[in-house]
Amino acid sequence: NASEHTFELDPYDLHKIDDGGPSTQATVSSEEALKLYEQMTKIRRMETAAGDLYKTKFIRGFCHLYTGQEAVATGMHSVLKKGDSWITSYRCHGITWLLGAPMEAVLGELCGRSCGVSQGKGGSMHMYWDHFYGGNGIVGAQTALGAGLGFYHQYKGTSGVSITMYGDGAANQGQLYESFNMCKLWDIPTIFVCENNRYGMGTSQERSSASTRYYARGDYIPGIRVNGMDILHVREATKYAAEWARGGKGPLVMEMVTYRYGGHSMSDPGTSYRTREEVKKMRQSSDPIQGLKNRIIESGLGTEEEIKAIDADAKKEVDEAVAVAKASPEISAEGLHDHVYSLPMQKVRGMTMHETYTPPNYVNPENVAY
Amino acid sequence: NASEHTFELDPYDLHKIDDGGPSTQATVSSEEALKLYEQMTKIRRMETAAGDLYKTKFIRGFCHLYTGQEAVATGMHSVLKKGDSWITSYRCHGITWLLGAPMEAVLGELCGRSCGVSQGKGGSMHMYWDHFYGGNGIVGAQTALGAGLGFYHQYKGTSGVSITMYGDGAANQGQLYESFNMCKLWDIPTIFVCENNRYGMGTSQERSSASTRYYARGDYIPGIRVNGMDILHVREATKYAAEWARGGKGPLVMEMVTYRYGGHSMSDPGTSYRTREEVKKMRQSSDPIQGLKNRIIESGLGTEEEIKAIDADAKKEVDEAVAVAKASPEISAEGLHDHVYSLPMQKVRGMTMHETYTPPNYVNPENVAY
Amino acid sequence: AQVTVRDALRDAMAEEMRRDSDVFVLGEEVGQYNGAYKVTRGLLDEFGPKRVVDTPITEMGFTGLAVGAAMEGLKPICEFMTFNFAMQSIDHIINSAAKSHYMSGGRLKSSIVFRGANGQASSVGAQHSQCYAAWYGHIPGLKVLSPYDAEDCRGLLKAAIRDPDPVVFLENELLYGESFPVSEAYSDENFLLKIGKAHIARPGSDVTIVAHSLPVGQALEAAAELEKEGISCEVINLRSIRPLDMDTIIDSVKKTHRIVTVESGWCHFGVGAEIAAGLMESEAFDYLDAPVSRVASVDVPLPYNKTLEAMAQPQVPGIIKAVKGVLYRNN
Amino acid sequence: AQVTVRDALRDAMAEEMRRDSDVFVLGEEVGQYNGAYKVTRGLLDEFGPKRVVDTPITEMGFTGLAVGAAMEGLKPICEFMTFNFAMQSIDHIINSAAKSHYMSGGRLKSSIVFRGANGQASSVGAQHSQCYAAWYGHIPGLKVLSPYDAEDCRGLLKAAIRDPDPVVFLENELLYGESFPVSEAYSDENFLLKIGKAHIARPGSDVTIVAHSLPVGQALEAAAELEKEGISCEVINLRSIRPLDMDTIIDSVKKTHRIVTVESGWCHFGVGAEIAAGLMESEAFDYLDAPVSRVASVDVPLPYNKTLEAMAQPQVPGIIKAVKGVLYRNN
Ligand SMILES: Cc1ncc(C[n+]2csc(CCOP(=O)(O)OP(=O)(O)O)c2C)c(N)n1
Ligand SMILES: Cc1ncc(C[n+]2csc(CCOP(=O)(O)OP(=O)(O)O)c2C)c(N)n1
Ligand SMILES: [Mg+2]
Ligand SMILES: [Mg+2]
Repeated sequence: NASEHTFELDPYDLHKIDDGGPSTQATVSSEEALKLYEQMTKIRRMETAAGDLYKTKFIRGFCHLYTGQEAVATGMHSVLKKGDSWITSYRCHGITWLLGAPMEAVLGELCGRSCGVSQGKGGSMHMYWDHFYGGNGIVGAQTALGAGLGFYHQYKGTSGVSITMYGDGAANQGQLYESFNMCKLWDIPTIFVCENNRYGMGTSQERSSASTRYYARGDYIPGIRVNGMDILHVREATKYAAEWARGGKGPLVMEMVTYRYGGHSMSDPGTSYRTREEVKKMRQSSDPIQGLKNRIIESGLGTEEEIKAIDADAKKEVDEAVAVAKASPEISAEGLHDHVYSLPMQKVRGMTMHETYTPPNYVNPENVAY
Repeated sequence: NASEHTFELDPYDLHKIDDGGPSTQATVSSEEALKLYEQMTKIRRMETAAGDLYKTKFIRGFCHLYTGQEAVATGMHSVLKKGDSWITSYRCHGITWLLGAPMEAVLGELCGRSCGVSQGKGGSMHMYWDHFYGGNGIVGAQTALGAGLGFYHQYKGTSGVSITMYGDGAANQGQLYESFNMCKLWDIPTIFVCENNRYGMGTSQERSSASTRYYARGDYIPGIRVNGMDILHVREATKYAAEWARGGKGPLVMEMVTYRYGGHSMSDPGTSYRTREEVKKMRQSSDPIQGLKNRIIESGLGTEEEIKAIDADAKKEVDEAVAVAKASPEISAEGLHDHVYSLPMQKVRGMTMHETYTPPNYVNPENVAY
Repeated sequence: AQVTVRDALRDAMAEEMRRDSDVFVLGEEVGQYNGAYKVTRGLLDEFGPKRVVDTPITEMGFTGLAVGAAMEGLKPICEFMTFNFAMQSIDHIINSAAKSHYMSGGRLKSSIVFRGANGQASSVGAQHSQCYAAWYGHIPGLKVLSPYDAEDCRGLLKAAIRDPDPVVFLENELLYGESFPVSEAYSDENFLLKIGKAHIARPGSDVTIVAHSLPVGQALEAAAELEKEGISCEVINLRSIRPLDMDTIIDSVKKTHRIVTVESGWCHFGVGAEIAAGLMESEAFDYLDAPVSRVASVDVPLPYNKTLEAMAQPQVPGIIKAVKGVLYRNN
Repeated sequence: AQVTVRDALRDAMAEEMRRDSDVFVLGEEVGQYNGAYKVTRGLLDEFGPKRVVDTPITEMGFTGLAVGAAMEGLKPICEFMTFNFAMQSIDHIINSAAKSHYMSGGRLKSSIVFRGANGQASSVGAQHSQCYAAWYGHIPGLKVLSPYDAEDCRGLLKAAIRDPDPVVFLENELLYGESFPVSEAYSDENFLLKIGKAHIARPGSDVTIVAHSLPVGQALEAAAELEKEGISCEVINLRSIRPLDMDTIIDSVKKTHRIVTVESGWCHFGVGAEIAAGLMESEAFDYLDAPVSRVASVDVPLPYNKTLEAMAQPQVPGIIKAVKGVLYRNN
């Protein structure tokens, strides 16, 4: 294998950036490239498994897959640091895994099992991990929370940044603009990442947004439009953004132009507001995994055999995780009353006055000491 | 008197407007000029009277005066049409009067009397009149309501527009950006008017806003920065904006650069966050009333005597209105239970179960017919 | 005939839109997508995009827009995909809509309906399943409805749209697909139910069960079960949370002497609390042979896990137990 | 010694900020302006702009920011100029703060205090005077405090800041300037009051009056008046709305057999409703010689006019009348 290769990337659309923006050359080692391929592949397989588990009713309620968008989180993750904070919407399964949660903990959560990241109490939309704050069901709420994550890093003087992800639909929510304003005013290291997959549920970007230049919607905040289907494009842009924010220059907006292959959630066929051709075309011409694979092979960073081995490994890991998740028990009934409070000083009223439950770590108010 | 005169105005700062923007020549007749002078003078006198009534405890609670900002509403009003809808914040006394409410109804409301526009039930922040929707106590709430007023005109196919006013502090509220987006997306005839008086309560524009180019904060919406201390500047800009919106071109933002002479409300001395010199300087160099007066005299549109007569007349009208307001009774106790609903089908519970009141137009649910 | 709740709601809107050109619908996905839960199916086709308005995902903005349009004279039906999202815009519902008629001494009116799915849903977790009945019920200036079956939905939604005041209309997602028998009168274009009147869904003599929304069905099931054991339950479907029809409840209690309230919201400061307090204040107090028993969701955010989710919410066996409790018939 | 509520709150914050560098204050006008109601006076001078953060007027944004910062480990004190404005950000208080610990199976924590003026104020009209005690009290995951005097404010605010869970801290503007006597223990830097415990502000034997916030003072005044007529009132200052200390109320009622609740919020679905319902469910039910009587604001948005404003809210004579009512001593 070639030990590394330098790829020429498409230029970026820039807003209020005058130093040329991210590099349009990406140098990647063989190891890095294969790792990126592996991560994207595993996310995709995991989401496919989630889709199957949904159809067989192991997963219930909402379930929003990340299929098609893998390059965004994977590319960003590969150049960010441990200790950086992340937050996103309900479309969070892949990210939870990328940030360190075991695959069975992600799938287990989807199945509502005790091995789940939230012990099965959160579900598809509510996954968390170290420095990962979900998994939010309220469209746009994560943007202000993400500003707060950045505030933390500034307050504590860490060199960390906040990665605050939201969709093209969420991009119109007022609190995003409130967050933009505070972050810029106080130079908070929050990187706003708009994953523009063209639709917010069944509404196309043109029908929801007076300006679809999401990278410029920060107005006074610099922005970059990135090809979110090209993981190297994402990587270079993220390097640039992270350096910007870590360097005390304040917030930055990255629009990741991407696409979701499936419906909005498992209950949406995803075909009433876009054509099957459009989906097919995107899959064929722009797939981030296929794209990276081609580059790996063409550049000699890896071989077909290595790719196949990764594919097989991914299948195996996902299958195993599915088995673990399915075999995991649900948490016990006492779990119902646990975690209402971190310091519960109130018993939990049950369905009627006759049932009152004492949470595991209950402390009588009289005995609370701080 | 000269029958009319053409004044040369300062250029406008424009955002996304490429037809040159508002005219920088303003032709005004003698009658018009004197009328504008009269209206601004009356508003100022009325607000001074309100301040006095506050000090003598006829007015209670909050009371936000418009002193210094008269040219904004007066200038806009002079070129808008009957049937156009208006909405603003709590800084609403002058506007209520301009839009047709008798002066004693404004002062009466401030004093909580039955002659008040809201029968004394609203108070300083809650005044309304035909096509005037207040008078809003929640900073920023009027911006979305104002989008709805514009929506009405579009829906009904009137040629009316919505005048939606908000402060530099309110300019950061998220719902403004949500309103911008909807109005632009649907070409709603709402003219957003940011009265930038440099402070939101005790916070200067620089401390609250990452961009103080409020006329450009609509991003994809065209904007004009206007000297809000020059009533002719306001007038020409408003003519332009109204034509724009009536012509189906959608929303527009006008930033009116102005100044409030007094504190934020009567309970704020208004001196801890700005210098006395600053206030003094603004009053001396930029006063809208004095400015118009000078122009009238210099251009021969009116004489010192005419001006004096107007001043005397204003004093008289305000004094009389104060007397009427003071003499007006409070509404009767039954008023407490009236107006909770337009169609009340519920009796009003009093302080205890023993007191239940029947609102004047109460209808037993059984007998409601639509 | 049988009609689903979904169709009842849709037809009510369509008819009122035909009747009054000032009535329009706005909300997320109400048009082209035919509604996230398909409640607005077909409306765009019939009425076009001017009257069936797909909004961006900006609850605060479009709620304010709707209230502003209402103040000028239109009659918006403002759909929330679910009422959970209306927390982002609750300021407009309360401060802009509910209080304005009063604050203006009667000058401002807003004839507007805020509607959408409220309360329990299936496996969607804590952020998507809150019941707002008690919150809205607290607010003077609002009328608050919580329908159960197809007749409720048709009759109350038509009344809500015609009503000159702001109405909060709390639907339930789990009921959208349920079919209910309807009377002959149902099809009348003026089939209106009275805002502020509860409905005796099943007469009985031993104990009163009061519920609203989905739990009405559970209460009826429980009543059917209990009948087998010779216990006769009177089931009251509240329909209206504000005004709250205490008279109907009081009359029932004077007859049965016992009462159980059922709600899917949380217990504390909930709907049952108001009913209990209202009963105490009434002449029914002297008739009560047992304290009011409140059945409500367990006092926790709703968990995703299916087993816990079921445990967290009122279920028929729990209602049966509560009924036996007020009859002192448990074990 | 006498201390004002304003100073008690300020000192509590200042001390906790000295004690823990992760504690900071943010809100509108909290810094340079020293607080709209001067509650944060001097904090900017002592702690600087990093820890005393003047925010733009964007409640939803800065509340979310505060919750996010809390999730990462800071301990924000998020001031709302008044709680009315927190309606714009209530989604973050409920969906982001209150529910997250549970939804994450214990993974997320947010130690955060939401504080500011709540309820009655003077002549500021309907949008600026709502009491949110019952709304927040409804929500599992929140702790909700409603202090009355200087000791309450100091002891409860310090506890709230140290508490690892989200706490809603409802102050009252009209009390800020009031002075109250304080005990010797008050000055201790660890002067903490128990969250979840009510306080018997005045012992008595004939009737119980339960109140929170400003109405506690009115209840005490009423009790003093009634004593002259030989009626001995036990006045309970709730202090905590969630957890609600029903035990203290129940014990009192078992002694007095009669109870009046007083709140400045609206009656329906209010604080008194929960107390009445809770009493019914308890052994105290059998001790009650009269139904619980709820004194609350008249069921209207608060009018500006001074006379009507006074009529709309609980007043001492009304409380006295209600007390006599439960004693069947009126006329
Ligand atoms: C405040 C709020 N409003 C509405 C919804 C319902 N909803 C969930 S996801 C969604 C679409 C969001 O689209 P986008 O932001 O583009 O993200 P994507 O799903 O494409 O990743 C909507 C409307 C919600 N969860 N929260
Ligand atoms: C949502 C909300 N937050 C805070 C307040 C308190 N408040 C009232 S006026 C004001 C300042 C507004 O400033 P600006 O928008 O510039 O208007 P101006 O008073 O200068 O006309 C604040 C913070 C409020 N009324 N509503
Ligand atoms: Mg999208
Ligand atoms: Mg201002």
